[in-house]
Formats: sequence, C-alpha cells, structure tokens
Amino acid sequence: MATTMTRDVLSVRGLTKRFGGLVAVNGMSFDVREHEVMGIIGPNGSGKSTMINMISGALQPTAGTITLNGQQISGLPAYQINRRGVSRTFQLVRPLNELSVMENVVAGAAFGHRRRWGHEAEAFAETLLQKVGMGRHIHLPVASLTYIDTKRLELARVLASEPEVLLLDEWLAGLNPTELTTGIELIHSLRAEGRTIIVVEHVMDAIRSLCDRCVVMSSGAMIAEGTPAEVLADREVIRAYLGDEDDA
Amino acid sequence: MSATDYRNLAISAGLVGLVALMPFYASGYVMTLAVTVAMFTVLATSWALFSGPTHYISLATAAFYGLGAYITGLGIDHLPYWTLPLIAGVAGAIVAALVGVATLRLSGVYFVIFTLGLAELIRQLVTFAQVQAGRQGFYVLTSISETMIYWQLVALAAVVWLVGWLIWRSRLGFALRIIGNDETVARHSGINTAQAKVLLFMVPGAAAAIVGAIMAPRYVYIEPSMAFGPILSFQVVIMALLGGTRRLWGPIAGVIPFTLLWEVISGNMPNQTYLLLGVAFLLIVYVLPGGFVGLYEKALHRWREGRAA
Amino acid sequence: MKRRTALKLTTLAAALSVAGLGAAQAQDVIRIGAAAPKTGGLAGGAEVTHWPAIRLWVEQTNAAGGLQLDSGPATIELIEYDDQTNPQQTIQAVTRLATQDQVDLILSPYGTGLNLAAAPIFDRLGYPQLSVTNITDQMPQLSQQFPNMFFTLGTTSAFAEDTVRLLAEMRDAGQVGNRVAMVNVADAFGIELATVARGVLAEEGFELVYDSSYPLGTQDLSTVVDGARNSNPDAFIAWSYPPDSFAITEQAMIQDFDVPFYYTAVGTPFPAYWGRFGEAANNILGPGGVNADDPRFQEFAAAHQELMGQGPDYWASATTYASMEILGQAIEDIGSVDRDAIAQHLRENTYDTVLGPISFNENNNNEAFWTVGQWQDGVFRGVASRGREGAVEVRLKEGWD
Amino acid sequence: MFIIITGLLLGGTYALIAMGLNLQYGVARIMNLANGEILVAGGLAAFWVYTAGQVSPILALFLVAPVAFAVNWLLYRIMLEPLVLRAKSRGALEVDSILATFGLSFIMIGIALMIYGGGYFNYSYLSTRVQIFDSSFALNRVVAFALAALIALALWLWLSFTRPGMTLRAVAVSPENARLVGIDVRRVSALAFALGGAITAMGGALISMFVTLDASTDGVIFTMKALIIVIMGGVGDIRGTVIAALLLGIAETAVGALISPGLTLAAAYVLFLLVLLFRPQGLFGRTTL
Repeated sequence: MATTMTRDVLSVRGLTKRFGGLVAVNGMSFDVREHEVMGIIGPNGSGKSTMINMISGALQPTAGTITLNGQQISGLPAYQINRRGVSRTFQLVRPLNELSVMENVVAGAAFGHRRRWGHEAEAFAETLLQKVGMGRHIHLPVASLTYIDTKRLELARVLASEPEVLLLDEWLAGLNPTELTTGIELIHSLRAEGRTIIVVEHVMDAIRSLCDRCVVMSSGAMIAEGTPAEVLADREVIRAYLGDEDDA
Repeated sequence: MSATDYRNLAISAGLVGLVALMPFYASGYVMTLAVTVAMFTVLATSWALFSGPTHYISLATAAFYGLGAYITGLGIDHLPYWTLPLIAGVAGAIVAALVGVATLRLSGVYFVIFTLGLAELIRQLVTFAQVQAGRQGFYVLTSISETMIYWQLVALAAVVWLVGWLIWRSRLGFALRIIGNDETVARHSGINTAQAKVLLFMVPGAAAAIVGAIMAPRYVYIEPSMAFGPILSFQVVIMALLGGTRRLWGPIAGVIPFTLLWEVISGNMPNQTYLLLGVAFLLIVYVLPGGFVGLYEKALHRWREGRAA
Repeated sequence: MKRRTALKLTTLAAALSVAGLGAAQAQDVIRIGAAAPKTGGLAGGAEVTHWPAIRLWVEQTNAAGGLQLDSGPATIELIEYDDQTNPQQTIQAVTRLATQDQVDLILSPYGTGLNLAAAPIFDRLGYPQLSVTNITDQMPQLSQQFPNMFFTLGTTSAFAEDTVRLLAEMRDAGQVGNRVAMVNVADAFGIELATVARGVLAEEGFELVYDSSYPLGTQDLSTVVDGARNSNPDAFIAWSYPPDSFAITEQAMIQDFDVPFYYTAVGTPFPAYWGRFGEAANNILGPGGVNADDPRFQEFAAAHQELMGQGPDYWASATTYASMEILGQAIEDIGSVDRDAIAQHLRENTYDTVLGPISFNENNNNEAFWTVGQWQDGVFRGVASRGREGAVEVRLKEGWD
Repeated sequence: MFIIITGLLLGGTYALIAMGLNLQYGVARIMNLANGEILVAGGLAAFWVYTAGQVSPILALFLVAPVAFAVNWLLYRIMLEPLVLRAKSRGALEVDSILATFGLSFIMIGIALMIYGGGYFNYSYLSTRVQIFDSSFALNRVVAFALAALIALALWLWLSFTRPGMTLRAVAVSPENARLVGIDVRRVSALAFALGGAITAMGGALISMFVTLDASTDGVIFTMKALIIVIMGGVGDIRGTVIAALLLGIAETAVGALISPGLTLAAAYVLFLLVLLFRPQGLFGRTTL
C-alpha cells in the first residue's frame, strides 16, 4: 500500500491510565492513518479495552494526549468526541431495546458527527441497514433480533454519524463460524469504502485479513508495531501470548 | 406535519374545549373534583415528560409546587395576579436547572434521594426565613373563583400536552428516549446527556411551580407545611405510573381513577390513605409495570395480530 | 374519554350526595362536622384537649335527649375527619363536610395555624367558625375579613404580656433576676407569641440572653435546652407545643437547668405532664389554668374522667367544652340550625358555661379568660387572668429534685 | 464540647441505622426506602414492651432483632427477590425496588397508624444525669451510644473474620464473581437484607429511648439520613459509614446549637450535596467499575 500520501488522522502520545496503584495503560504512542484499518491486539488484561475507552472518551487518561486531525480530543466528554468524528461499538453489544430497529440507527445519525434528522435520517438509516444486511428487519422489534443482527444493528448505528474514525471493540467476538465469515466480509466492505478503522480483536484470522497494521499491547505497554505478519512473528509477542515457557 | 398530526391536534383541541365547558353544567362538588383532576393532570403529565423517557424518578413536585404557591403568597399584594404564574414558571425552571445540574449527572438513586428531601429542605429554609421575619403564613385573598382556577389549569394542561407533543417529535425528546434506554450509548452517540436531562427537567419544574401559583388562591392560607406537603410528590408519581408514561395521554388515564378512588377513601376511611398509596405502588410494580398504557398496547398488539392472522 | 369522565363524576357525586341529603332533611338529627388532627404533629394535643371535650358534650347532650328545636328534640351526630395536622387537609375536610356530608355545623379545627388556615373556607361556605384553640392578635382584622369567626381562648398579647408582667412583678419583688431565655416553636402560634413577648420583655427592661426557635416536630431538643442553660438566665420561657413541652422539660431536668421562673406552653396544663414529672413539675408555669375550686369545673372534670377515661387539661379542655355549650344554647334559643341566625346570636348574647359567663365583643372576641397557670402540688391553678376570678398566689420554682 | 459529645452520641445511633441500610443496598442491592419505617417499628416495639410490661428497651433488643430479621428475610424472599430475578439491568432493579419499597413504607405507616394511632411516642427510661467533662447528658443517650458501638463492632468483626461474613463481603464487591466461586448469591442477599433490617430495627429501639417518635412522619426522615450517610461513607464501606454518621451527628448538632435547630436537615443536605459534587464515590470510597 502506498502510505506516503496518507496523513495521520488519530495520534496517541504517551497515553497512560492508572486505577489507584494499578497502571492499566502505560505511555502508549501510535498513529492511525487515513483509510487504514489498524488492529490493537494483546492478551487478556493487556489494556486494550482501556485504550478504546480512552479514545472514545468513556475514560479520561491520567496522562498523555490523543489528537484527531491535529486537534486534541483527550479530556473531552464522550459526546464531544463522538461529535468530532470518533464512533464506537461495545464489547458487549448494547442495542436500544425500547426503540425500533430504524430508531436505533437514527439514534446514531441524529446527534453525531454528520447530523441528519427526520426523513433524511430515516432514508439514510435504511441505506445503512441494507448495507449491513438488515434490510428485511427494519420493522421488527429489537428484542426479536438474533445475536449477529444486534451486532449489525450496532454497526449501522455507529456508521450513521459518518465517523472519521470507527472503533470496533471485539465486534467479531461471540459469533459462530458462519456468522464470523459474514462479519469479516462486512468489515472488509467497510475497509473497501476507505474508512479509517481501529479494531480490537482476538480473532487472529480476522486480524490477518483485515488489518493494515497492528499494535501489540502487553501489561499496558506497546511491545510491537507493524503489519500483522510482522508482529505475529515477533518473539516478544509470542512470549506475551504464550508465556515464558520456551525460554526455560 | 402530516395529515394525521393535524387531525390529532384538532381532536385534542376539541376535547380540551369540551372539558373547558364543564363549569357550565357541573355542580360545585364535581367542580372541586375537576380542579383536583386538572391539577394532577398537569403535574403528572409534565412529570412523565421527563421521568417517562429517562426513568429518573423525581420526587421534587412538592418543592416546585410550594415554590409557586409561595410566589403567589408573597406577590399577591404587590403585583397583578396574572404575572405571578409566569414568575413562578420562570423560578421553577431556574430551580429545576440548578437541581438538575447538581444531581442529574449522577446515578438515578442519588437523584431520587435528593428530590425526596428537596421539598423538606426548602420547607425548612422557608420556615427559618419566616421565623426571622416574625410571621408565619400568608393569606391569599382574591376574587378568583374555582371556575377561573379550573380554566387556568385546563389551559396549562393544553400547553403541557402541546409542549410534550413537540418535544416527543423533537431531537431532544428522542435523545431522552435513548438516554432512558442506555445512557452510555447515548453519550457515545454524541448526546450531551447532562444538558438534555437538565433541559427537560425544567419542564416539570416550571409546570409544577405554575400549578402551585394557580392553586394558591384556592387554599387561601399559605404556610410551609401546606405548600411543601411531600405526599403530593408521591401522588403524582403513582398517578403517572398507573396511567403509563409511554404515551402522552397515559398520565391522565391514571389521574382520573386515582383521584376518584382517593376521594372516596379519604372521605370514608381517612386513616387508610397511606395504605391505599402503598398498595397502589405495589400494584404498579408487580401487576401493571407499564401502567394502563402497557395494557392498552398489549391489547392493541393482540388485536393487530388477530387481524393479521 | 373526557366526556365519559365527566359523566362518571356526575354519577359519583349524585350517589354520594343522596345519602347526605337524606340525613339532613330528617330534622331529628343535627349533623355536626369536625376536622382536627388525629395524626401528625398536633395529634397528641388534640387527643387530650380537643376531641374528648367535644365527644363528651355530644355524649352528654344525646344522653339528655338531644337539643330542643322548634320541630322537637334532635340528637347530635358527630362526623369526624383527621386533618393530619396539615392545613391543606383541614381545608379539604371542611369542604367535604360542607359539600358532601352537608352537615349543619362545622366545629373549628385545633391549633392556631389550622384555625387561621380554615377561616376563609368557613367564610366562603357560610359556616360560623367558633374557634377555641386559636390565639392571635389579629382578631380585629380577622373578624372584619371573616365576620362569622369567633374567638374564645384569648389574644397573643394577653398571654405574652401576662406572662412577662408576672415575671416583672416577681423581679420587682426581688425574687428573680433580669436575664430571660426564650425559645419558640416555629409555627404561627410560637412565632406570634415570641414576637409579642420580645417587645414586652424589652419594654419591661428585661435582658433577653437567649432567643431561638425550632421547627414543629423537632425530635431532639437537647441543644436548645443546652443553649438556654449556657446563657445563664434567671427565667426560661418556651412557647412550645405538647411533645416539645415534655421533651424540653425532660432535658431541663437532665441538664439540671435550674431557674426560679420556668414556663413551657401547650401541654404543660395536661394531667399527663404532672403524671410524667411528678413533684419535679411543681411550680412550673404554663398557659391557661383554671379556677380548680369552682364546683362547675370539678363536675366537668369528673365527667371527663368518667366518660372519656382521662382527665381534662387545665386550659383549653374546658373552653372547648364551653364552645359546645355555647353552640347548643344558641341552637335551642333559635329553635333551628340556621347558620346565619347562630352567628348573629353569638354576637348578641351571653352564654352560661362551665367557665362562667361568656360573651363576644365587637371583634367577636371573648374577653374573659385565664392567661397563666402553675402546677401547685398536683393541681394546675390559674395565677393570672383577664376578667376571671379565683387566681392564686404565684410561687418560685426550687430545683428539680 | 457539649456539641461534639452530643453529636457523637447522636451519630453513634445514626451509624447503626445507616449500617443496616448499607448492608441492604451494598450487598443485597436493594435501595430500601422503607428502612426508616423499620426503624420506627423497632422504636414502637420498644415503646410498647416498655409501657405495657415495664420491660427494659435494652432487653427488648433481644426481641426486636430476631423478629425484624425474620420479617425482613420474608420481605426479601417474597417481595424483592422476584424483582431481582426479573430485572434486566441494575438500573431497572433500582427503579423497581425504589417503587416497591416506597409502597412498603406507606403500607407500614398505614399499619402503624392502625395499631398505634397518630400521636407521639416517648417514654422515660434511664433519663438520669451523667456528667461527661463539664456537661451533663442523659444516661439513655450514653447507653444507646455504647450499645450501638458494641453492635457495630460485633458486625465488623463478623464481616471481617468469619466465613459467612466474608461471603457477604464477596457478594458486595461482585455478585458475578461471587457466583463463580460457588457462593449462593440469592441466599447471601436475603441474609444481608434480613441482617440489615434487624440492625436498623435495633437502632430504632435504641433511639426511641431518647427521641420522640411518631408513626407517620419520622420514617422518611430517618431513611433520608441513612441514605445520606451511606452515600457519604461509600456504598459497602462499614468504616466509612461510621465516620460519616459521626460527622453528620456533629454537623447537625453544631448547626442546631449555633444557628438554628430548624436547619439541621438543611445542614445534612449541604454535606450531602458537597459529597455528591466533589466525591460521588463517598468520602473514603474508591472508584469501582
């Protein structure tokens, strides 16, 4: 990929989060380029979720900065970060159960980065629902949706604000093999549209096929950065995932 | 606005008009009840506008109501009467905003607790101020009749419905429904949740204060334990929930039966009013979680399914 | 929806009023309504002073065959409502008595605040309000605003003045010093009395070394008593209500708050006060008092004890009972329950009551009443009055033990 | 000095009440707004056994505690557990439990009014003078404080050093994890709720020795105070509760003595608001997620 012409959309510098005495994220720095899919991977408890929570504004960093298109967004409340163009999904999917499928997507469009309301929002929501493969479910109650459909719904909601950066927090987790294929295809199609995406994932197949670059975290710090192939071959990464046995 | 919207508006306006004609054919006792019904209609409907979508249970009604009553009590000798409900409305909205800013950022329990004591807090402050001033209570002696109070309340109810209808259609109303579903999602969808909640909390605050100001001439004598009686807050909650908060007409469906039941009970078994209130609360939690609106929606759903099949 | 509601309301009202009308038309029963506290802050006081005196009179009158009207004898039916010590409930109950129960007469509520709150509604509904437990200085204005409101228990000024004057006499006799501590309950009653007393104290040259108020229903009065005690007063005056009169006195005992002039207000003349504190209550001052040696009072007290199972308080019980006697005499004199005629009758006549003769002046006010009493060896005797006979010599309080 | 000691004596009893609520909210996750009525019921029971049988209110504790335990256990099992089971989220449970316990509190008031009527209740027990430093206090306050301290200490020891106590704390920290390590969360929640109710009722019996109670209005005031203390001290934090209760006792007494007894609740509120605004996790609490 020609990376010389693309600019950095999101930059993280020296980002640190402490909970009391525990350091969850320790001095992380990396950049996300436009039209790039970047993966954040690492073993359980390595600080990936905390990272996502800080970028989306759910948590305030203890130290360090996050900038979006050169403007600082760290320290802003979550709704401000969303309005500036960072949208996220949730590790445990959070559909709005009392709203209709359509309203769930309009919820994403009405207040976020690019605002739409009324008929315009509904028409746009319908397009997005078609895109994620839920065209037939527009009028169903949310409670009756299958698990992958709630995931699709959440994706449509997040897309509805036309974010500059999309945060997918283990979006593929919990899907069965068939659903997984569909899911990966869906993210592929988003990538093909040229969106900038940060994915936190455990599914290695997905990382290999989706990500342009990866950041590997262990115990809150970055231990590797590079293409999926590079980082997955990294000794330290393997040790982080598998433990220190091979040294013994 | 669609044709259905115009039709609904016209029907509602007609109904309000019909209700407003009531003083011409109803007896004195019925009018006394009608004033109570109108009063609770405003209070419960405006309460449900905020608490319905957000699920924040506000027990501050008595505080705002008392505030309004006191504004009339203080101002009646100095200002023309018609300015007082307006002043009360503004004052209620301001106090609501202050309370909202302080407590609405936090979880629902804190809000309930704070509003639960707010009326008592204001009552203590007013009592303290009156002790300093060396007098207790105000007479509100006016020529305003029960019929005029009734018309004011009906007009106010119409305004509250209209405001509620407009909010329901607006992005603010939609934002509150999202907040009520999942506040985290709301925040990450670009909604300034604190601002939205505070803005909408000002509606019941203003409405309750206006009701207090309108009702003051009926009570004639305004003093703290009357103006800030906490039972009012509970009555409003129970009526709104009994009717159901998911529709604009829900609260009034709770207000009417409850007011009549309350009247019968407090007339015949005056010591059992607490028991009635308690049983009503439990009934709603265990039997009617969606209120009458919930029943209606279920019936509607079944009817539609039956027709489809 | 809404029209159906209106219909429902009308049917309900009709159903409710049929019962009421039926009873009112049969003139062999006089329906008297009463709304006063059975719960809430003043319930304790009302259960001692207000309700028993009223029930006693109704019971005695009915036992004697009722009241004699032009149409023949009529028994009394008493309809009681609890106003929960809440003025809003008082107003609602009075309205309900008039519009729904359609009673012939409504008795005045209990306590100054509730009486004032109810005045306009009595006036609007056209019922005379013969108030008892209502102490105010606004009688001229009130009787002008509400021409059919009457007052029997006395004025705020009289109570405050007589209490302070009594203190001044004792000071001038060299019995007590010049420092006064005063507290009051923060409602219409306490605030008004404290305000007047403050002025009279200043006028008489007393030094007010402690002056504080507390809300109705305060549960813990230890800080109030401590504050009063720490100001080193020679005299202590509390414009208090029954539960606080008890609580203050208990704290005063515990803290050994020893002053030669010790006054607590409502509740002090209750028999239960002596019952609770016994000898320690000796020489404590309070409002009201009676001529305990008057055989008519003794007869009343005995009947009260016998029929109600408790003794009357030595202040407003007899006055409440007297107000019932007044109403009964007015009705019999007129020969029917004509409310306007009764109000007129009250203005023009003198009534023979358990307290002696009672009549109302141009402000609808009874000018003869007891103002200060004192517990003397188990009997609460009047030591100061306006126009009543039988006052005894006041004594100094000497410690708590 | 008088203010501080009176405040401490009052705060000691508050601590007991708030501990009861904290067990119910912190462990069983029920925001019990009928807590104050449980307290008043405990007080009325003590009043009743004292006036009817001249039984000391301290002995009455041995009656009040097991009865309150049983009643609260039943309440939890019959009324509240169905709500816990049907709740979709913690928020939904909160709303349901608030409404249900409000209903419960009104029903309890109704019952108390039927049994006792609406008057005030107080009785004279151990109201003799005790000299502490240069001020005198009622013996009943000192005794109530000592007993409250004793009960609080016993509770703390039980929670800290016994197996069932630790189980309770485990559920307080995380019901999900507690379930994973094989704790029967429903049983423990019922236990905590019942224990909380028993402690509150004991607090009521103690407080009735020196405070005048009435059936209809006092419960909600005590509920408010207990809630304020729990939130100030931090949910699930016994030590914080005790300190917050003593603080509140002193603050109320100081405002009552120095400004006006009419502003004690206002003082409690100001404290509460300050905590809400600046330390919503409680004075000593850590942020938990």
